[in-house]
Amino acid sequence: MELTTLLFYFFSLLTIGSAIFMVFSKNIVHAAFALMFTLLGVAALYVLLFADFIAATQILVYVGGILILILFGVMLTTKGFTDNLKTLTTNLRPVSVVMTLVAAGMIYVLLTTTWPVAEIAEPEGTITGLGTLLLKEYILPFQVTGVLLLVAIIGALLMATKVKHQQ
Amino acid sequence: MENELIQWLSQPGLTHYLMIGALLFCIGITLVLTRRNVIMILMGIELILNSVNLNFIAFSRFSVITLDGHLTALFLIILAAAEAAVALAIVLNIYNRFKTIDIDEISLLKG
Amino acid sequence: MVHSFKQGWQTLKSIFTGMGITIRHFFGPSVTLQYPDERDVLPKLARSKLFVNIDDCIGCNLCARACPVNCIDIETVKAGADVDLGKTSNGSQKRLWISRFVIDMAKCMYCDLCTYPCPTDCIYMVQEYEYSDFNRDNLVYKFSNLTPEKIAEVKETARIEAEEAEKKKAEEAAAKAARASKASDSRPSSVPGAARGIPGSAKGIPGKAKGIPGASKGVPGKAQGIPGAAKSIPGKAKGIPGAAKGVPGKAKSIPGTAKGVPGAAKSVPTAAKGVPGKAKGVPGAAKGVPGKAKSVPTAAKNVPGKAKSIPGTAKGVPGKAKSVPTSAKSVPGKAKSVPGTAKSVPGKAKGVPGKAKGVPGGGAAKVPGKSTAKQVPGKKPPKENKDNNTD
Amino acid sequence: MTWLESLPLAVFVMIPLVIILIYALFAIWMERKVAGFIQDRLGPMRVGGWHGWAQSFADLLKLIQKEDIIPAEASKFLFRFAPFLMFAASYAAFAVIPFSSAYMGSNIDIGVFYLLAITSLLTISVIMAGWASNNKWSLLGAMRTAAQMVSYEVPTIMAVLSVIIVAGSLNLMTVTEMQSGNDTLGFLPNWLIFQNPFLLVAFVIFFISILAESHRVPFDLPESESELVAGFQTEYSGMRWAMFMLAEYADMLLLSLLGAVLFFGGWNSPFGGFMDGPIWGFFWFMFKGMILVFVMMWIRWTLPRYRVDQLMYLCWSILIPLSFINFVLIALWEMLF
Repeated sequence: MELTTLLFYFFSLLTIGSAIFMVFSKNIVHAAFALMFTLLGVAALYVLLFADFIAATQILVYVGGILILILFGVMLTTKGFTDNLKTLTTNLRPVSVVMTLVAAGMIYVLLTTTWPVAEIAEPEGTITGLGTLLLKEYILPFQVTGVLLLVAIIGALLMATKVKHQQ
Repeated sequence: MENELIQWLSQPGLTHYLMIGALLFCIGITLVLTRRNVIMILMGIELILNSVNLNFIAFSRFSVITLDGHLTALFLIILAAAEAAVALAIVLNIYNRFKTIDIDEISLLKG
Repeated sequence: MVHSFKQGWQTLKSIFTGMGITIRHFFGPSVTLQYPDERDVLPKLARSKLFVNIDDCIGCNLCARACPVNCIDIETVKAGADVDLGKTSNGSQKRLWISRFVIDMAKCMYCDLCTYPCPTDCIYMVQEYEYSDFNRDNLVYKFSNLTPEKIAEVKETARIEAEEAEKKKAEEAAAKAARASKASDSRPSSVPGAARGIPGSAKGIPGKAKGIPGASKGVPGKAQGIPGAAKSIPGKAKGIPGAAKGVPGKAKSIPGTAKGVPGAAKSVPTAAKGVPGKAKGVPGAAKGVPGKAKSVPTAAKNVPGKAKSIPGTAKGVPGKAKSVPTSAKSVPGKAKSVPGTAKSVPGKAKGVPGKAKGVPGGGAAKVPGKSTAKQVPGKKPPKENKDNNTD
Repeated sequence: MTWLESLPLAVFVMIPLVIILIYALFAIWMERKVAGFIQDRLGPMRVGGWHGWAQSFADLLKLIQKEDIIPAEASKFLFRFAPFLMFAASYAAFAVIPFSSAYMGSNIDIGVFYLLAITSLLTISVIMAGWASNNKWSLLGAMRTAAQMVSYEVPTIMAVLSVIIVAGSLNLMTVTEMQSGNDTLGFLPNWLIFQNPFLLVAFVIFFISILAESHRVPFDLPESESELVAGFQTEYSGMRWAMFMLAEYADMLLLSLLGAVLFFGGWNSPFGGFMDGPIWGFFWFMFKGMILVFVMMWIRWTLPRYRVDQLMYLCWSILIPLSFINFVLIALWEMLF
């Protein structure tokens, strides 16, 4: 077996395993750290798919940004330590049974479908192509995302400061 | 038969990645459905977005369309960031108003 | 806007100023001393560890008294009359064996007060400051250079001598009492008054001292008082030996002490004065107080012999205060009042005698004077001397 | 394909580890010496003879012997895992640092972007350590650190981006190579910092930001002893604590080396062709990095600590706007010249 294959299985296991841990974890902070492992595993899978830039973005944005935001959210909305961080789980059994069935169905579909796979040579790096695409064909979505981000930041700031005024 | 299975296992292809994506998606949905904590639901949504991204990248890797999948994933990540920022601001507002972030108790229609 | 730029510029400027200062120190010389390898030179008068040049020590106990924390402990033993301990480097005659000279440096507070009173400059601070130890006992420094056997021997000699002196005095006192009773029938009642007069004369007029001895019933008790006097006035030792000569049997022991303790000489006379009158009265009192009764009679017997010895001492001794206690012993009642005065005014011997006077009369009968009563009969006096010394 | 790249993979990837370990031993000693000299002292003098050079070894020996204590109420797995995650994050980032013209862990195109991404794991590991300790000082320190590092990532990235638009590549090897030669103004080395006046400002921003990112004084709020005991490290002892220290020093070196690559020509000799070559390149590179490290130490023993609000004010109200303006100006300069 090749090293990449081993790595693939390792990171798949890491991804799925910590995701399942999230479902059964009672502690929200533990769940958040499990999410970190999931995100890292996904980033590793991106690397295995030759998407290095996306992988780095995944780590930078998800792990370095969103996850920290989530952790801050947890810390700000609960009062401190372990005991207060328990979360309720409802309908866990029926939902997990149903979702297992759904997953089985999806996997069945995936396995029985013949995908039009084109085996391309390993790219040398995606960053040049991405840059060109972004500034040519995708210039409009790029700009729109920029505006969206700006709006989101302003909106979030506004909401956060509003909270202060109410207090 | 066995050889085929080993062969199939030892060469991770599109299907493998899609399967992982599917599993992640299901787990994300489970989280969203079972948890009553808003932040946990947010985390479930992040999982779902990740599974979608994984699918995009996988298709982009194994099919003729090369980098468009990457770009879509990139935009998705940016969207997720914006979504998380706004969602957490909302969660903080909710917490300030209701002193809880249990989604079952936030059932007032009128502010 | 302009203001914030100004502020920013000032911040940057102050940061660079500060960094300039630190970099200058970075390249500047260091002030550290690599301690165990290099040491600072101590100032001349640095106070660190105490040292005693035991060859020069005369055992006067002044340092121990000066010490505010009582970290110095000295024990001395009188040397026999025939023993020459040599002289100190500044010419003082040594008269005491120093059986114990201990300084507890753990207690010492480095005030340096002990070094000033030393008449021979034998105790001083040395420039050694590294003597920390894991065991507190190791901080107790012993300076006496006598071996334990030597100390035991010396002590034994001193004890014997003291006893003999006591006996002598007792005999003297007895003789005098006998004489006095014959001569002065009129006196008995007026004892107190006589007491006063006599001490005064004793001081000023050596010649009178001699006469007084006859009265000195209290001699045995004096043994104790004498040592105390010895401390304060080393130089006056001379007179006492002379007194020693005259005392027959027991006289020996007393002279022995007398040599070491010049001051004691004086004390004896004082007591003597009061005694004559009392001699008579005392016996009577003796009856009333069992414990004391014994002592007094004894003294009475010895009186005759003592007369001689006491006068000799009377001459030179400034520190009378000490003497008073001595007399007190012979007369139970006096013991208490007199010692107190003795302590406070060592140099003022004169005043003390006066007090001595009052005591004899009523005091004797009323106050058994625990300590004195016991000591008088016994041969213990030599030991008691030591105790007094360490006070 | 140089001779270095033909080494077995395990040895090849271990090279930065060796460098980090030696550097950490040296830097701990150096930190104490610098502190000593600046305060007119001598610093450690006794272990090992000349100027106490073996002090770090003695410290290490002591740390190894220490008891490994885990608080009873701690979250055990996360508590154990955090120091290793932190060091792994620091170490992983060294993959894209060009130590010399002959050695670079991984010559990938996204180089500096990967570096910035992977160092954001540091923030997570700090939160992990702080929360898992189940100690209020740790948690407060961790939250402060997280806030500080997330905030200062923005000016850092902007400063790095400013360099990138001048250099035109994310690959640090390419960035270094384009700084070879000796022709700026005829006598200065061809380093980026001399090429564009606004890059000087970018460097100042970058340096302040990396001070904050590696939580050095004056931005060492996560460990501010007077208020938070030792921040997120409070509950750690022995080798786990040593891992944190190692990671911290590695982070310091990493960011200093990044600064050396981006602004001071990486492994290029300051004398043009003189004293050039892979070995000399490595020497010059480490030399430049160590000078930046020294400046960090120098600042540490000069300036007092910022308050939390001042720290955030400095970042959000001064550095970020300044870095954006600077970014635009640099882009303009590049367009015009």
